Formats: sequence, C-alpha cells, structure tokens
Amino acid sequence: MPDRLEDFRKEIAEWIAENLPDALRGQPRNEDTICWGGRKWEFRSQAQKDWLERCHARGLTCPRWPVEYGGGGLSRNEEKILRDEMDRAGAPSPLDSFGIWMLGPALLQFGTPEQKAEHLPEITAGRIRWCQGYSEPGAGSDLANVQTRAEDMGDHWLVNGQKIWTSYADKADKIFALVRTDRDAPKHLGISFMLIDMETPGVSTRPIRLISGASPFCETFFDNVKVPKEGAIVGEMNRGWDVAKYLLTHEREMIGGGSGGLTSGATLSEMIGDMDMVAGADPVIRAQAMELEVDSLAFCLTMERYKDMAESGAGVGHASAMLKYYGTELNKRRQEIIMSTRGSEALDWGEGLAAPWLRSKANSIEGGTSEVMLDIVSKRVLELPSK
Amino acid sequence: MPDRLEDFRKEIAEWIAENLPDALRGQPRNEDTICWGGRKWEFRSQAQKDWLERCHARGLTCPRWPVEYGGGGLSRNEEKILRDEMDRAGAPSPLDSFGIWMLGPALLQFGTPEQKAEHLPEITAGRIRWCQGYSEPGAGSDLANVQTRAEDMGDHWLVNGQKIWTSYADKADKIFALVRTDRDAPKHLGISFMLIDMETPGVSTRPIRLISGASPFCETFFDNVKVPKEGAIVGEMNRGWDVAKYLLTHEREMIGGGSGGLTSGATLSEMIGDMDMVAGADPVIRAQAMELEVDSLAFCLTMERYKDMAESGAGVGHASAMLKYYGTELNKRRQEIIMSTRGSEALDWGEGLAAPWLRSKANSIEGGTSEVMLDIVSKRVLELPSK
Amino acid sequence: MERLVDTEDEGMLRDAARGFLDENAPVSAFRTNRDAGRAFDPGLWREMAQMGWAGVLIGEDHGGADMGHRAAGILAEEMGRTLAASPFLSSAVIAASTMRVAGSDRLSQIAEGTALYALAVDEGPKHAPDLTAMEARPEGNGFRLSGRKVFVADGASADRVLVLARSGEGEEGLTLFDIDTARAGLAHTAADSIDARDFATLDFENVEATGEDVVGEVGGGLAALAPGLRAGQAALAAELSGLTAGISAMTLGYLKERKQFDRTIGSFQALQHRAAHLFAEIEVTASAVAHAGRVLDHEPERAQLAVSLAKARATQTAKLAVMEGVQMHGGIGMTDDYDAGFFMKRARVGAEWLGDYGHHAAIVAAMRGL
Amino acid sequence: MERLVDTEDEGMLRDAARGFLDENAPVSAFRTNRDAGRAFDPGLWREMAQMGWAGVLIGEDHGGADMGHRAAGILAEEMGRTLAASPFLSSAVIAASTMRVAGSDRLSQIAEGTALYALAVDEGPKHAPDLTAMEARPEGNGFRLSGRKVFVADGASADRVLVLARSGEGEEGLTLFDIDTARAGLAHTAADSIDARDFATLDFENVEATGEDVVGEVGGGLAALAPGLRAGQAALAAELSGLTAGISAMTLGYLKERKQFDRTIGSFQALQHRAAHLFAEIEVTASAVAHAGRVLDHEPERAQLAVSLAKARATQTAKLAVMEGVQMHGGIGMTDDYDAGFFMKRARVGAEWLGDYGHHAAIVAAMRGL
Repeated sequence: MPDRLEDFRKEIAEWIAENLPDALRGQPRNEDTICWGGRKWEFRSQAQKDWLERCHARGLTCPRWPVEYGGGGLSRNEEKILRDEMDRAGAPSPLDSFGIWMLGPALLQFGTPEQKAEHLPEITAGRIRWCQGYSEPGAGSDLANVQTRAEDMGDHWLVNGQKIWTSYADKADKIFALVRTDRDAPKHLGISFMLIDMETPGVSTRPIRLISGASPFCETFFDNVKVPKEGAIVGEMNRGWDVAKYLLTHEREMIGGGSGGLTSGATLSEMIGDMDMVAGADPVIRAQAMELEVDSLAFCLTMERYKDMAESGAGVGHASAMLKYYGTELNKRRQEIIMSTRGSEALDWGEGLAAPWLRSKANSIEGGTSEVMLDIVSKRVLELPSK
Repeated sequence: MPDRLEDFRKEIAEWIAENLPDALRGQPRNEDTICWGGRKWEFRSQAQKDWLERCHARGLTCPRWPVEYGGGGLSRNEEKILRDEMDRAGAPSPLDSFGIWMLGPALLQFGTPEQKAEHLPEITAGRIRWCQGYSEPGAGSDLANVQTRAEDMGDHWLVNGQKIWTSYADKADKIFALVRTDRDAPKHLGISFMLIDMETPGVSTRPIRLISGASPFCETFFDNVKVPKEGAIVGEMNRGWDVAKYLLTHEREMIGGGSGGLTSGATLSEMIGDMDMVAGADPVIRAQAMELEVDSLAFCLTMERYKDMAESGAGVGHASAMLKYYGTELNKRRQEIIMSTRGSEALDWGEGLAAPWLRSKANSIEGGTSEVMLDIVSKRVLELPSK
Repeated sequence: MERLVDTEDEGMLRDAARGFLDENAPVSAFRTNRDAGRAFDPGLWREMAQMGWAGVLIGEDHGGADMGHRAAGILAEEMGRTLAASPFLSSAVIAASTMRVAGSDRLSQIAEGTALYALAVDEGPKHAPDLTAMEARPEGNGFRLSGRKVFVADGASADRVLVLARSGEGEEGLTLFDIDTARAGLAHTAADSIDARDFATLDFENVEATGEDVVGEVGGGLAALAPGLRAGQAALAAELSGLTAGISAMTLGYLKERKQFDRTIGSFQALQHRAAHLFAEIEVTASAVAHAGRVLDHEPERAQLAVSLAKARATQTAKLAVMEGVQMHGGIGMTDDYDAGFFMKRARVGAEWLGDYGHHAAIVAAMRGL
Repeated sequence: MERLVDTEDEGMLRDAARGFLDENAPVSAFRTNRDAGRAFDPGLWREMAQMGWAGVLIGEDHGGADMGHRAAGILAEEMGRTLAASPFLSSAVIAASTMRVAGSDRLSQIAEGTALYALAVDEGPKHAPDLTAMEARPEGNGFRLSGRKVFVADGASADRVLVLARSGEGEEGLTLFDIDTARAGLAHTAADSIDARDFATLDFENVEATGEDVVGEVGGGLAALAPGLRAGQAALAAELSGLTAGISAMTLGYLKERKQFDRTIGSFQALQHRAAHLFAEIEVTASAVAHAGRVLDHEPERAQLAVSLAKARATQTAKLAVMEGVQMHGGIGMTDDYDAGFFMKRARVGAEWLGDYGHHAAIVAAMRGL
C-alpha cells in the first residue's frame, strides 16, 4: 500500500479516536440510533449532535463529494480506509439520508452549478431531509407510467397527483419527484425530475399501514401545488427518466445488500433455537432449514465475489439484479422457516416474529420486483431475444 | 340399475368366463403381453390369438363402435360394465392400437362412408396396425408448423418430408399423417390429414435411441412417395388441423392417465425399500419422499374426482391439461426420489432404475409439453388475457 | 361412498352458505371485527346456528341437522373464502364430534349455538397430543388439574373447555375432561393473534374435575379426542381450501385488471404459468379435502390417512396461494388497507393449528409404509 | 486469502485448459469413448500429465506443478464443461492430496501420470466412511483385508487403490491402506455405469497388507483420508459447476435459435424467468466452488464447511441445470444423438459420488449449529 494511504489511515484513526463520543461506540444500528437530520430532526442525544457536526466539519458525512459542498473529497481507496477505521472503532454513520444516497449523486451528475450550490451543502450538513417520489398507484413496476402532472403556468409549475411508497415523507423537508411535464410525449419521455418543498401549500401526506404493522411509507398528495420554476428541474426538461434510471441502480444496491441481513445479526440457529427442542424431528422443517443455511452461506460468498469483481474492475453490470432477486427471495424463505420452526408461539404479535416475517414479503416487491429482476437478467445478462 | 344393464352384466361375465383363456388371466400388462396386431404381428401365444379372435367376433375389440364395422355397438354404461367385468376376471385388453385410439375416432367423426368401410373393419379385427405422423423436427410444440408437403400430381399426391416421434413406425402397416397441401395458406390452414401405406416405395424409418436406451420411437422419411388420391385425405382438404385437434384430446388423456403409474404397480415404499436402511436419516430425502407421497395420493384422488365430474356430466374441458401437467411432473419427482434414495446402486444400468428415471423426463414433453399445458390452463381455464 | 363431486343437496347447501356469507360476513366484516378487537360477531353466530350450522354434525334427536362431515367441510370452505370468523370449528365440529361419540347431554346446547367450547391440547409450539404433560392428580373421586395449555382456539370466549391431561404414564395415561371455564383455578390470557381471532393460554391451578367431567374413559383420552380432532383437522383443511379459493379469486381478478407496461399483467407468461401451477395445486387439494369429508362420513374409523392428507395438502396450497397473492398484487397487497394480508395471516395460523404440514405428512408417510 | 475471482495466473490456466479441451476432448470425444466402451482415453491423459495437470497438487520436489486446489478446481471445471473423462480426480486430486500429507514416495509417479489410483471407501449405496465394515485382520506384522467396496471410481483401471478398512472399534478403528490392485485376493467387477465411466466393485479376500502399505497411522484412517476426500469433494464440486456451465450454455444457445409458434422460444417469458433463475443459482454456486478452493489452499484444516457447502450447492445446481436443459430442448434433448443426456447422467453420478446433497448439507448445518 502506498505510504500516502498508510498516512491517511493513521490520520483518520487518530481523528476518530479523538472525536467519536464514547456513548456512540458499538451501538446497534436501528431506528433509535440512526441520524436522519433535517429541519424537524430532534437529536437523540448530545453525542449524536456532536458526532454529526464534527464529521460534517471534517467532510465525512459525504466523504467522496467535493469539498466545496461540504464533502470530504476523498478517493475511492481513501473512502474504503475511512469505512474500515469507522467499523473498527464501532462508529455509527453520522448521517443517513436519501439526499446522500440518491439526490446528491443525481445533482452531482445532472445538476446545474446553482442547484449544486443550493442543495448539496444542506445535505452534507444534515439540515435538509429529502424523500423520494417515484411510485404511483398506477406506476409500480412500470415506473415510467407517471401520471402526476406539472403544468407550465409561466413562472411556476402547477403540480397535481399522488405518489405512493414515499418513505418518511411525513418527516422530510423536500421531495425529489418524477412528474409528467409533457402529456403528449411517449411514456418514457415527457417526465421531469422535479424538486419540491414539502411545506408548499397543497402538499400532504398520509402514513401507510402495512400488513406487518406501522411503516415509514406514506402516500403523498399534490393538490394544486405551485412550484417556482427557478431550479425546479434536475437535468433536462422531459428527460427525468434518464436521471431516475441512473439512480435506480443506487437504490437496487441499497436494498439488495441491506435486506438479506444474512451476514450481520443473528444466525439462523440463534433465530430458531434448538431445532430438536422446538420442531422435534420433523424432517420437512429440518430439510428446509438445512437448505436455507447452504444457500445463505453461498449467497454471502456471492456478494463477496461480486464485490471482488467490481473492485477488480471487471464490473458486474446488470447481473446485480440477480443479487437483488436472490437475496430477497432468500430472506422470505428464512422468515418462513423461522415462523414454522417456532410454531404457534410465533403467531402472537407480541413475540416479534410475525412482523419481520410479513415485512419480508415486500422485499421482493420494493426496489424492483423479483419479476422485473428476472426480466433484467434474462434480457440484459443472458441476452435472450424479445421475439 | 335398470334390469337391462344387470342382464348385460350377467351375460358378459358368463361370456368372459367361457372365452378367456386361462393362460391370459391376471397377466401383467407390458410389451411382452400386449397385442398390437397388424400384418407383421406374431402372436405371443395361441391364447393371445384366440382371445383376439373371440373378442373381435363379439365386437369387443372396439366395444362402442358400430356393429357394421366390427364394433360392439355398446352404450357408455354397457362399456363401463364390460370394463368392470374384464378387470374382475383379470382379462387383458384383446387388442391395443393407434387405430383404435386415434384413427378410428377420427374416421367415425370425419371419414366418408367409403373410408369407414375400408379401414374400420381392418382395425377392429387387428389386421392393420397404424402409426401416427404428426411431429417433425421443426414442429414440436408448434404442431401446426408442418413442413412435410404433398404436391398435387393429378391422380396422386407426391409426398416429401420427415416425421419424428412416430411410435412403432417400423412395425406399422400404415400411417395417418399431417401433410401440407397448400404452401401459401396461413400455418394452421393448408394442412391435410392423410393416410399412407408404409409399404409405398420411398417410405423409410429409423429407430430413435433415447437417453434412457432403446425406444419405440422412429423417424419416418418420405422421399417422393406417391399416394393415390382416392380416399387419401380424411376430412376436408386443407382442414386437417381440425381433425388433429379433435384427436389431440384423446392422446392427452392417454398420456395423462397412463404415465403416472401411481395407483397401479409398486408403491413408493416398495420402490425405494426401507428408507432408514437405504438413505439413513437424511432429512432431505425423507422430506421429499413424504411430500411426494402426499401429492401422489392427492393426485390419484383428483383423477378420480375428474372422472366423477366427467361422469356427472359437469365436464372437465381444458382443465384436463392440468392433469397431464401435474401427473407427469409428479412422475419425474418420483423417479428422482427413487434414484437418490437408492444412491450409487441405482447408477448401474443393470439395476433397471436408471432407464425409467431417464425415460420419465420425456413425460413432460410428449403429448404436449408442460409449458403448453400451463398455457392452456392459463388461457382457457383461468381466462387470463393475451395482452 | 358418494363421489368426490358435490351431491345435489351439497350444491344447494354451498350456494345457500355462499349467499349468506357474501351478504352477512364478507371480508369487510372481518376487518370490522378486527378493528373493534372482537374475535367474532355473536350475532352472526346466532344466525348461523339458526340455519342449523351449529348442529351440522349433531343428530336430530339432539336438535341437530345431522348433515355430516362433507357438509361441515362445505360450510368451512365457504367461511374460509370470506374469512368469516365464528366458533364453528371449535364448537360445532370439534366439540360436537367428540361429544357425540361420548354420548354427552350437552349436544343440544351445542346445536343451539349456546354452548361455546374450546379444545385445549397443546402445551408447546407444535401440536403433539401424546406429549401432554398437564397433570391430572387423582383426589377423592375426582382429579385436580394443573398445568398450562397454549394456542387454545376460542379459549378466551368459551364457556367450556375440553382439556387433555395426564392421569398416568404413556399413551394410555391421558384423560379428556369437559370443564366449565368459570371453575376456580382456571385462568386465561388472550393472545394477540396475527389472525385477530381468539387464541388463548389457559392456566390450570388445582382445578377440580369430577368423574362426571371425564369424557370417555379415564386413560382413554386420546381415543375420546380422536373423533373430534380428526373432524376438526378435516374442517380446518376445508377452511384453508376455501381461504385459498378466496385469495386466488382476488389475485386472478387483479391479474385481469391491473395494467403495467401498457399490458394487463395477467398477460405476462411468467405470471400465467405460476397462476396455472397454482390452479393445479388448488384442484389437487380440493380432491383431498372432499375425500376426507367423505371418508369421515362413511368409514370414520379409517379416516386418519384421508384427514392428514387433506390437512397437509391444504396447508401447503394455502401457503403458496397467499404468497403468490401478495407478490402478484405488488405493493398494494402489502398494505393493511387491502385484504390480501388477512388471508396470509389466517393461512399461517391454520398451518399450525391442529398439526402442521410435517405432522400430517409424517402420518401419511407412516401409514403408507414409508 | 485471495479474492474469489480468478487471479491473472488462474485466468491464463483456465484459458489454456479450455483451449486444449475444446480441441482435444470436446463432448464428441466423450461419445466416442462411450461407444467404444472406453472409460477414458489414455493418450489424452498422457497429454494432460505433460501439461502438468496430473501434478497440479504435487510439490515441485516430486515433479509436480504445485498450483493448488483452486487451480485444480479450475481444471476440473473445464473438464466438466466438455465432460472430459480422465483419472484426474482419483489420481491427481484425491490420491495426490492424501499421499502428499502422508509423505509418500509415489507422488512423482502420480505427477508423471503413470500411477493410476482409485479410492475405495463406500460399502453401501450412500457415502459413509465412518460406517466402514471391511475387515483388516492383524496377521504377523501386517493385516489381511476382506470385504467388498462399491462405487469405486476408476476401480477397474487403477494400478493402486486406497482402501479404508476396519482394524478396530469405532472411529479410531479405521486404517487407510495403499494396495497394488494386482495383489492376490483382490478382484474387481466393472459396473455398467450410466455415465460410461469406470466405476467398479472391489472384492477383497484375505488380501495381504504390510505395515508399509498403511497410509498415515494405524487407526488413523479417517484422518489420513481427510485431505484427499476434501480435495476430491471440492474438485468434484468444481467439475459439476463446469458441467452446469456446459449444459446451460447449450440450453441458452438452443433458446436463442429454436423457433416455435413463429417466435424464438427464448422470447417466452416463462422460459426467460426460469433461465434467469438458473443463472442466479449458477452464480451462487460458482462462489461456493471458488471459495472451497481458496480455503483448501489457505486454511486446509478449516476447509470442511467450505467444501461441503460447495459440493451441496454444485449437486443441486447441476440437477436443476440438466433438468431444465432437457425440458427446454424438448424432444431432441431426449435423444441419444444429442449431448444433453450425457450431462444429465454425469450429474447424477456426481451427485452421489463422495457424498450426496443430504450428506454435505447435514455437515454444513451441524457446523453452523443447526
């Protein structure tokens, strides 16, 4: 390893040792510990606030973004070292947000200098919390079928329509949304990527209750919402689909990697307890658990191998859709097995097993359904013909 | 039950008792005991010959066909009684043939009086053995893509092309085949249902070896075969597809009912032996065998229920495609489980387990693939839309 | 034995039940019950009882309609289709079948729908009557019952409970009791069940049981329980089969209506083949369910194979149907506002109750020599 | 530990192996061998040995190329792709790995490709070394071996056989011997194996074994066998992974070429989704196979979990691939003239050899605390 990188590792390790509040070390990552930021944010503790501010000052909320927007300006290798050292120190992520994961990359790729200057510093500082408005009741897998429309009223857009599955819309300050700006253009055209303040009159949200219970998802309604034209659209007018497509890749990686929960957290044997005690000698459950364990381990190795492939520069391309497909189906199997192993005991909401079981059913729907993933693999990877 | 039917039962039971040669009672049904008939047929025994002749004389080779063609003229209920009594006496079928199962029903439905008079008596007597020529190398599931063509040469048709999967073509006297008589018509049109003598110059056959070993299947080649026009075509010229479609139903029922072998013959436990001894405590094999047994029993009941539905006049229609699909997939599972339970022992051809295992893979291909069956169910039964 | 298709009488019963339930207990009624925290609607149960459903398995001499197990299965199927919640399985099927064989004088109350029964068997997370540990300690002319029963259907709302307890060693050491739930020392804790029905944990602390409370013979508990257990398993299989029909009809409707990529999603061949495969499984299961009812009616002593076959198949098919149902509905199927999730939750409860897939598949395998 | 992707050297080895095998041992060569009743082509094996394949796991001091287990796996994968038959697994992998740990002086003959070895472990229809019953009766300074071994790969053509026999009670009572197959009292019966390779039954009748013939320690047979067994299981998993790639490439080619109903059959979505699912299984298995090789190279003492994982996955994926392959080819895939059946038969043999799915899945489950 070059000296420069070794120096960086030493420097960042020291910085973390000095700045990371003890109270935050080795905390589990969950809704109670994550820092989302935004106007309405209430810090869980002084330590959480301190950690965000210190990291932001050092450019570590968005380590690879340019320094001028509050980023760290780090290289790919430096970022990897930073992550290693953060993990080693048991440090939590100082800030999570859809601004970091999605809007930021979109602005860096498609934004005007003014848009970047306006929004990126707010994101890196955790002052503005964004949410994503893509899906609509009639536009699920077929995301391009956007019906929410923005009419050109001269100095502003008049937005009307409904979004669904907007995570944390009720807690967000602003939304980046796909809206139809040309009703006559073919489906994928005529869509623009628009930035809207959630406090604008006419914007309202309603939380969605899932079959598994409360959820972060909302419906978001736009009722004659006036959006000033200045800086409202990211990328070219009517070419919002290009921006969305670019970002879909990001989202897919997030869900594919995150939902499995196979490497982290409890192992299957911890989740189901002693099989002999619980499910007796039932060969059906036993066989299913064995098969799941085999497939889970091999899938973990596959995520590792794909990371190796990406890092070796070979690239994985559309084959990543396979990871999304396999990982989510695996998680559904895992939850089914936990439920059947734990038997009647698991049927009480209070046991806390039913909610994750039911929630897992959405894994193969959100972020591109399993069916869409299989379509991508067959068409883009296997290059099977369309007729 | 009406007295008339009771009388018939008594009468037929007596007839069987008097005429069935003892040597044939309770024989297993297999290639060594089946009587196929035809010009080249060599009877396995005098008893087989006697039984065929006595049954034919009584109209029992084709019990429901009209008496004038050598049939028995029986009603549906009488035929059921006949079958019951034959089963009770352990009597073998006097004659099996594609003439009885397929060509006969086609001629009875579509044939001219001359065609019926010429062919049906030969079939009922077992003097002519027919084979079926539908499939071609390029026309598998897409049966309508027939390329074997018959050119109109005035007094005869000139036939050129190739058929495949013609069962027992090397042993048959004549073939009923789909041939293209109009090359300009759309696919399903322009096909005729033609009768060709296998001894005509230019007809040749070649047996097909399967992955499981020798098979009754052949390729059949037509090289400038001259077919006299008189009586050559069944049904309307260029409308052979209607005849074939009518018969496909018959074939499907034959394969769906016959291939499973779930009610007759050895039970799974007989086939795999003592699971504890052979496969040890392997929960994977055990679970698979348990699941197969559950599904097999329920499938047997389903065949029974569908028969009940058909007999109660409710009709099963296209849902019978489900039986073909499920029964053949079940048989493949069964063979897989037998192979894995018996382990390395089953890997020697000499043990006689590998051939039926490999042969079972064709169950879900022949007589309409599983994919075609699922298409039929989804479109015709579930009425799912085509776009 | 009758054929596996509905007889004319059964067809009429089915049509009548469907008409009544569509009118009086559609899935929206289940939602209302759930939101009100009510396991079932007593008014609806009174109406069912008036139609003779509570007495479907009870002889006419006790005021029952005596229609038989296939008829009970048809009613359960129809209730499953709309997720109609009622004490039908616990009282009209399980208790009625048990008490009928035992010759109880409480049958007429069950037929009237006024006596609500629960069955308390299981003590662990899996159905295993032979592993019963609850103590039935002899005292005087009777017994004292102590121990815990879990996963007791209708256990919080029942007036009486059939409870299996250990009065001696081994399989011959179990005795079935018929106990008033108000008796001293008996407490229940209602579970927060995912299917929003009444399941409870019952704690017995020195609960008194007299010789009169014994159902069947002392030490003959498994035999006394068998008719009711088998009848319950068959009816539960029927309910699951109806549930499967319900969610599948909903899914097929959605496939024919929902458009994505400018096409009806039901036109996508991958979904078509999965729907067709599900149809096949449904048909195969329907046969096993009808057969179980027929065998219970005609050869009850030989019914275990048929009943276990039906319960095993119905469990698996319901699981497939609800999973395909939610997946094919996409996001909307995941919302609580939509009904699909109700079917998924009830299917899971039905999968465990009275023996899961492995329990019944093992019985089938053993009886078939595997 | 190296990453799970091929290193540059490994990539070159793979390219070279593929080029050689496509040229010299395509599937048609396997057909020629089969039709000639020949389990493998000795000339081809000589060429492989000359390229260093026979010595892939043997140190340079014994004339080997010492390329390691991942490299051996890459060779096995490529051989699996074209069904190239050779004594590679028995001699160059299993025997070489066993003898290397034991420090045998026969390593150089193995590296040259001149010593052909077989491994005789199993005595029943399932792989179970610990159930070994074959008797090793002490006599003088040595032993007398009596009993039967079945499913011995390359058992009819081998010069020497590694045989596990019982010299005492329990797991500590097994001893591994290295025996000349020409020794008196040893007879073989060639099986008519469905994969047309050499599998034999070996009958031992008072076969003499001296102390010199013992591999490792007396009573330490399982330990002596472990390195070879693990290496063989990993390489067999790799072969199955290559076989899977071979049949899948053939199937994808057919899907893109075959027309039915005026469409390329690969355009039917139901087939597309099945092909995509198969692709996912293939990728997941490929990771487990690569990982097993890496762990054998770097932490051999901890390799069992990785090896069993690879063998379990490779077995299941190969089964899926050959079943989909034959079904998607339709009738043509069923004919002996077509190659698909060869893959199906070899996959079945590979599924059983050195432990089936259940055997290895049980090891994985046990090691993971299930």
